[in-house]
Amino acid sequence: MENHLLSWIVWIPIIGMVAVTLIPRDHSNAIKWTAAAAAGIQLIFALVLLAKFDLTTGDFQMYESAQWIPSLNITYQLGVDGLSLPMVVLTAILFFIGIFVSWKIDKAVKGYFALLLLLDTGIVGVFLSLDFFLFYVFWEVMLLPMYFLIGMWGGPQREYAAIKFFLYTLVGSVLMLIAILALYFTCGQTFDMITIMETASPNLAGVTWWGMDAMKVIWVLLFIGFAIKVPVFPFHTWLPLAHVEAPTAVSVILAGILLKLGAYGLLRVNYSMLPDAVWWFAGAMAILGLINVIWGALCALAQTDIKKLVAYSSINHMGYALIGMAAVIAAGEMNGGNYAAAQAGLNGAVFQMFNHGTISAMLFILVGVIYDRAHHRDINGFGGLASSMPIYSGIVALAFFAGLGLPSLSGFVSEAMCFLGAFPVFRTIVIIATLGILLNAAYFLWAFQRMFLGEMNEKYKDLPEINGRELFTIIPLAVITILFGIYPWPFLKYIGETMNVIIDQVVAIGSMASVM
Amino acid sequence: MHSLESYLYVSAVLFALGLFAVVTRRNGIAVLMGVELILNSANLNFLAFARFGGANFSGHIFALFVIIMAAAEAAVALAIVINIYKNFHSINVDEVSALRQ
Amino acid sequence: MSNLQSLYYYWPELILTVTILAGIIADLFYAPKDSGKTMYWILGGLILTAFALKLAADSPVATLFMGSIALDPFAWFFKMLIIAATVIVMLMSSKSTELLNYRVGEYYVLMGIMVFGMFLMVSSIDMIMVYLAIEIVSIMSFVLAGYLKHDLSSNEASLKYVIYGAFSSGIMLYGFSILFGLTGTTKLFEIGPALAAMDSSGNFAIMLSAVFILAGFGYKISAVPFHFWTPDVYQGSPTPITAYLSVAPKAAGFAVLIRFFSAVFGSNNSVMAGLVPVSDVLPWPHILAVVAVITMTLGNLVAIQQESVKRMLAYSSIAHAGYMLMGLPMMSSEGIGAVMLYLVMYLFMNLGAFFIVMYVQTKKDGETFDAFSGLGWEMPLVGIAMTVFMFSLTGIPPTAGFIGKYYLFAAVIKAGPTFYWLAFAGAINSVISLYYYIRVIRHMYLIGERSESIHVPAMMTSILILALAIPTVVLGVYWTPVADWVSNSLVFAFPAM
Amino acid sequence: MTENIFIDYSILILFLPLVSFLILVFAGKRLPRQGDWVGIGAILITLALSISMFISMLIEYEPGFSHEASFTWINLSAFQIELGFLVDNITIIMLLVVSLISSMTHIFSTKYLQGDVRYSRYYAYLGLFTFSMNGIVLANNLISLYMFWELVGVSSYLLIQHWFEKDSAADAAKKAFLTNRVGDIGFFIGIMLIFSTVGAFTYSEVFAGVADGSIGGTILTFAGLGLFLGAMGKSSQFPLHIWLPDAMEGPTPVSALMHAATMVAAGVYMSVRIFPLFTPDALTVVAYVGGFTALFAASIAITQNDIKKVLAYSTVSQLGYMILAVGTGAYIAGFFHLVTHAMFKACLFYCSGSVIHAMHHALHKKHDHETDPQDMRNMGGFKGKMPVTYTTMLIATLAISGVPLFSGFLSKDAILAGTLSFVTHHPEHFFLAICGFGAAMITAFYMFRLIFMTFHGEPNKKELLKDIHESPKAMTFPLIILATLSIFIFYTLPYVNPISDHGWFKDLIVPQDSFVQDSHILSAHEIQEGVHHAHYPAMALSLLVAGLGIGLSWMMYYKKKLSAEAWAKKTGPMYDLSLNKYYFDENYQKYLIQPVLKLADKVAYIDWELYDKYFINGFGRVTDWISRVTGKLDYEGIDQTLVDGVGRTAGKMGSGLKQIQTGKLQNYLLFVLAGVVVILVFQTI
Repeated sequence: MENHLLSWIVWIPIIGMVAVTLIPRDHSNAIKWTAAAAAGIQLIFALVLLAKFDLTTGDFQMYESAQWIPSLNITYQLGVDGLSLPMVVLTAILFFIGIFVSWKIDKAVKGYFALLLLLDTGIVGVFLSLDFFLFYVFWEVMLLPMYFLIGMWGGPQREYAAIKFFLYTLVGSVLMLIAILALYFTCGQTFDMITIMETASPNLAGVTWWGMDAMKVIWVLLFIGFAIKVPVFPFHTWLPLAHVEAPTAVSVILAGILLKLGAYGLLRVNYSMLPDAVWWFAGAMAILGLINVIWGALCALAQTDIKKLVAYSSINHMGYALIGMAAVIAAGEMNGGNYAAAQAGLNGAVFQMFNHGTISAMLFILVGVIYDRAHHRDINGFGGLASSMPIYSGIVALAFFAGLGLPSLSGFVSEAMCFLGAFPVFRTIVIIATLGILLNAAYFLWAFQRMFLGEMNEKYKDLPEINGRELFTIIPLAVITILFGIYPWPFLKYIGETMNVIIDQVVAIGSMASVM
Repeated sequence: MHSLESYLYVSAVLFALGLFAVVTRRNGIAVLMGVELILNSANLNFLAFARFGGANFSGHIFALFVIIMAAAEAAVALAIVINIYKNFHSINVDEVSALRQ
Repeated sequence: MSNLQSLYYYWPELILTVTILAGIIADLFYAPKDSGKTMYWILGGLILTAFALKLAADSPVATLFMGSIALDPFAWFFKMLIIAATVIVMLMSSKSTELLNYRVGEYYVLMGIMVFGMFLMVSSIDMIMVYLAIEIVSIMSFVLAGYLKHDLSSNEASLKYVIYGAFSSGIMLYGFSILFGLTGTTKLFEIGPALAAMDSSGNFAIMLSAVFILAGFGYKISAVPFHFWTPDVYQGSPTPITAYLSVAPKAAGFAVLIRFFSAVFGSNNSVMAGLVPVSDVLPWPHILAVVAVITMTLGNLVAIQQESVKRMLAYSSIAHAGYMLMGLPMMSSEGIGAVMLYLVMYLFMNLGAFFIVMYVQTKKDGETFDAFSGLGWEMPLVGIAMTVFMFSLTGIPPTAGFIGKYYLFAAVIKAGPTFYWLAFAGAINSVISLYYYIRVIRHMYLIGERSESIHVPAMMTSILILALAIPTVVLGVYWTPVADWVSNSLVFAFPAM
Repeated sequence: MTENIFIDYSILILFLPLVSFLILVFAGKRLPRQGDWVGIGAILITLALSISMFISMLIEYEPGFSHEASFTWINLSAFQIELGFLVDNITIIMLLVVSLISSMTHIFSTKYLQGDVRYSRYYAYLGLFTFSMNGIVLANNLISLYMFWELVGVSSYLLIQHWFEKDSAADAAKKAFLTNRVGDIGFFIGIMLIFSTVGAFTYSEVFAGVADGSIGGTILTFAGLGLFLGAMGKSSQFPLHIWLPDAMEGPTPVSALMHAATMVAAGVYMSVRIFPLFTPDALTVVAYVGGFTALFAASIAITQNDIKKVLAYSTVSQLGYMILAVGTGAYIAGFFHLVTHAMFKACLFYCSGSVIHAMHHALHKKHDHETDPQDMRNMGGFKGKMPVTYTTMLIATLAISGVPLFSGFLSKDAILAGTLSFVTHHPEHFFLAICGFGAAMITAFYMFRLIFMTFHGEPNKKELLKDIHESPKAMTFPLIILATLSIFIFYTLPYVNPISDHGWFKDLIVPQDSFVQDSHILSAHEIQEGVHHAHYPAMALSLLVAGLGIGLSWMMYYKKKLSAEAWAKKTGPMYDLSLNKYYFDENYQKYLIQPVLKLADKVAYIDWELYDKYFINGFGRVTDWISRVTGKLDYEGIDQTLVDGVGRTAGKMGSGLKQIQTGKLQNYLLFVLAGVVVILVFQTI
């Protein structure tokens, strides 16, 4: 247990899944509680991990390794560092909450929770695996449950949404597979991510394929794979559909965690393994981030379906994270070695990932709450709800303000850090991006006004107020949002060291001045 | 006159005829006969090469085997054709297309 | 090795022969209705043969019957594979309702003979043997394809098959004859050097023969453009046979293809040295690569259009032939190994898929996608198994199919940038293939209302399903045994010269 | 607790209101009297603390007095953010002002909002506001300044939409927040410019950075202007002034507290704080913005009939004054005016509140829900009915009009003096002087217009009059306090000369030299000198203009010698413009907001209807199409003509074309040949 903590965190959901599948399909409550138990135990272990985590180092900890397929040097390797730790904890929290969010599911309960738990393992596995093959396997394992969860329990367009999500992601991951193989063979036939991090750049330096820099080719292949998940601008159209069609809990997990997988991959793989190319691509990434911010915000502004609005807001929020990531090159020589900016940007990006995880989760849960009551999501169809459901609207107000980056709520800190980090390098881009803040406020407040203020809509005079279960799912997230907004250090102290490691990798390359 | 080429030419012509028959004939039997032509053109080659390519009997052996096989094949094929005729009342390969979707 | 000596190492095949004869005789004593019992004879015989092979596993690597049969792990691997496939298919057949109103004694016997033929195919190193083996297998499959005498589509299938098969083997034979003419020998390992020694005058002849021969093999593994018989035959034949054709003869075909091309057009001292073009007019690797891409693409694209799951699987099996061909161009040990490994994985997932199609046919008397609607709710086991097979065929981890694909891609990528485009084509194709595989799942779960009544298949059927589904998953997680087996089997026999 | 008593106090002052906010939000409804006493208690303690701080400041009487305390908020080796408190004389005075006005509001509201639906919510938000306002005051760095800055925005958002059932209120709230956000973007860009160059946020470090030239030139100018943009948003300076008048949708006490006295002054306070980093160019811009706003807003106030709108625009114009002072370098005067203005403007708002309250009740009695209780045209002759309100309002009006013996006179005079001296240094900027004095005159005019229309003459509905009553003690008490605090003496002590520019204030708040490396920037001393010299001329002028204004309105609205209507006609278009606030809202709607919304729709359309439907799904469709075609070619074999052709050459038309349908074996075989040929060709190439 001690030294297999990570394995436990990864596999507990599977155990839960097996347990669930063994329960006869008509004992739906037993099924739900079993699932809840599995998620709960996972959460507890995640917290234990948090407690055991050593803040003083940015390297991998709780390292586990076991032979798997010796003939290919595939090993079962797990490890956690400051980058994956918050993501794992977030996952644990959101799945635990997600179980309760989906308490009302009545169709094929068994299958639903089994798939949910399978998804859980897939996600945590991706975050914790240090073997590229394992990483890829977990990455793909997520596809099947997502397909079914959207396709079977989703809204009217669920099939379309599901298959679209599936195809999109698969395109990304096959390209990723090729890139992984290329790395495998260029790095002495190993899948050990740590080894690859060390050997990739030297081995690939100067290699060219069809006149292109091998490093860049691989980088782009991987980038596309991850960008689809993030989602970065041109690859984003699966997201609104999937978010809108998916059942609440799945939207929560989609927005809360799956999008983070993309960003996580970028940092874990692209940044750590091929830092050279970061120098070449950072600018493009900042611009893509900018487009995400503005495009997402404008689209959100135009929505009349509240869930779709929230979905687009995710695109907009991940844009900030991208800008923050691009800031890493600020630490380079030719950018005046502004290490502070790099730190701000990278930490900000990861913090933004986490915050978006909690905030968008809140938003989706809240949307689910109103949808359960009114059975529609048309913003203009409401009005004056603040009078009929004061508590609910209060919480929504909090969530919206968190979403529009109000200081003293976590979203602000991370956005500010992203901007502060990127500003020295990408001045114009950041200045334009600040418009995003305004648009954020615009679409959230406008939606809030249309739904909650003004004359009360008689139709909804006596909607039941938000109930205990729903509050139970919301409050933890709200608390996190507020705490980290007031005092972010408890979060940042976990990731800081690791971010420094990544920055150093990139800077080390940058100062070699060999590249561009 | 008894040169290798002449045999080869003959077999080539046989081969071509066989192909032609297979491609253009509508009658199942005829198509099979075309196949036989092809096989025999090959046989002719084997023999010719064996005869002119030095004292090596594998050519002849090959030919013998081919003949046997051809016979077996023909037997099966004809059985099938007969069966077809029973069911379709035609051995016109065009009309045998229950599988058209 | 002289013939008599050879016999000593040949006793697995001898057992097989005896089995077949025993089967024929036994069948004489059965009444039509229970002539199905013949299966147990053949089955037993096959298992005996398997044991015999197991015992003979450590027999020396040698060539038998004066260098016309190879006795090597490579052949051994395929023999095992073929027996496995045959056993499974026989069990499937025993559950098939299509065959009910026929006397099925011969059916099993024919399969036995076919196994023998395939044994020859995978081990023959003499053109005569190659031809004989292929012909034996073909003729048996003609009959089996047309086994449903009163079923029109089955008839048509057999007719198309026979004409097609005869035709292409004729073409191949013509190629052989030219090759023989050029080199004056029928022994594959003498042809290679002889060709290598020739000047460029014979290029066109070589080319011609090579292509003709390729046509012959291509037809066996149903590679584009020699695949046209596949859909109709697969759809027309009884489903077990379709499954069988899609696995066993294909495997044998690959075996003989690998052996032939590496021996004849490869450098003669080692297969691993890769295909060395006998002259610059024969860019083998690229031809095979192109064929591979065309095959997989076409198979996938056309599969999308199908309304019948059985026919869809037929096209998908073409696509898979394409994937496997990806392993050949570089003729590296990785490439060949990948193909062999893929065949193992393919055995389980493809037979599984076909078995479920057959089962659905019997239960819902239909093989179209609509027949599958709501299946997942009605028959959970079948649904889940089919889902597994579909994902595996798509090549999504953690399933056997992914591992197979993985090895193929790895082999291609390892060969260096020259063939990256091949890998890309493969990758994109597996995305396309998702299109139609997922469609089955969609019908099973998303379309059609869920029935409350649950149907559980019969004991035997369930076991068979699991026996196919479980390996499909397990091999996707832990496949070291297979990998080792494959790498041990990459040993080829060469006549002492 | 820290070692410094001032810091401890300020910590308490900061967090007490927050505590009351939390209590009220979560338990407000369940408490007796909906827990307003919690809020009142908290704020009164705060007030006591600030008073004690104030007193100790007076005792120390030390201009350079300042304490600072900060803690590390984020510390990633290189990237660090320190947050903290800065307590100096300015802070202490500001704290006093905030807590004073705030507590007045708390008391006033007990009656004014009696029986309101969201009574406890209201008090909760007041707490939140006080908290964040004090945060702004105490901040010693730009980051926490920015954070509290936005929090203030939120509390104003929440309080403006207190009666959110009214769409106008909801709109106003949104408008206020978004307009502020526009400013805040500038603010944040400013912060980023400073951080990227100086690498720190605390005032002291930033000033140090400015001093050692690590930031300077255009960058600094832009940084300054960026921050100032934030100030413009909060202090509703032209062209971001649009939100303040609408904010009057909120309850009147709120208007008094936030939109008159304190919150809107935050912009000024901030400019005062960061004054030393403004470059001359930046200052010029600031000055013009302020001056223009002062005049511009005043010109609108003239024609408004809604009593609160008049006050709102006058607030805007007064804020313009303060900004003008900052721009002209006499920023101390600006701050001085901030303080005095806080008192009398709050007073004015409470008075208007008391009047509206009375009107409301009167109309209620009459069951008259048509007449607008805020429209001055429906008022008149309340003088006798509500004496306290009248006298206090008169005092406040005198103060704002800059009549001697009242606080407004001192501060306004100081500003005008500053402007005058600035203009004498830079004659090219004479326009600023015009703004200053012009605004002074107009102010005097419209303020007395308000007085006369409300308290003199008689209402058009006479019967109303008998139902007008003085407001209850809880409401009049604050009036008296604030009116009293509008007397000069409180600012000139220890001197009692009503026209001197001396006093504890001037002694304790001494201007700081600018840190900007620039030859022709005036030192603080020079500025003071200039102001001092301009003192008497400015006074004379200002008295003159004030007198003019008062006289004019006396003629017009008291004596009715001049008819306002006639003048309105005379100045037709001008009058229209002023009455309609120069059509600003309309134009913003037309040229800013609508286009953005349209753009948004377009983008969403492109994203969803075009990009996704056609491009992304295009892949699917193309694949599908290709597969269809290949399917045909593949299954139906090759195109008939080919087979057909072969057939013809073979002279075998036997079964004719009809039979040459698809699915035929030969087609396949032909295809095989084709394949073979293709490969042959491929090889020979």
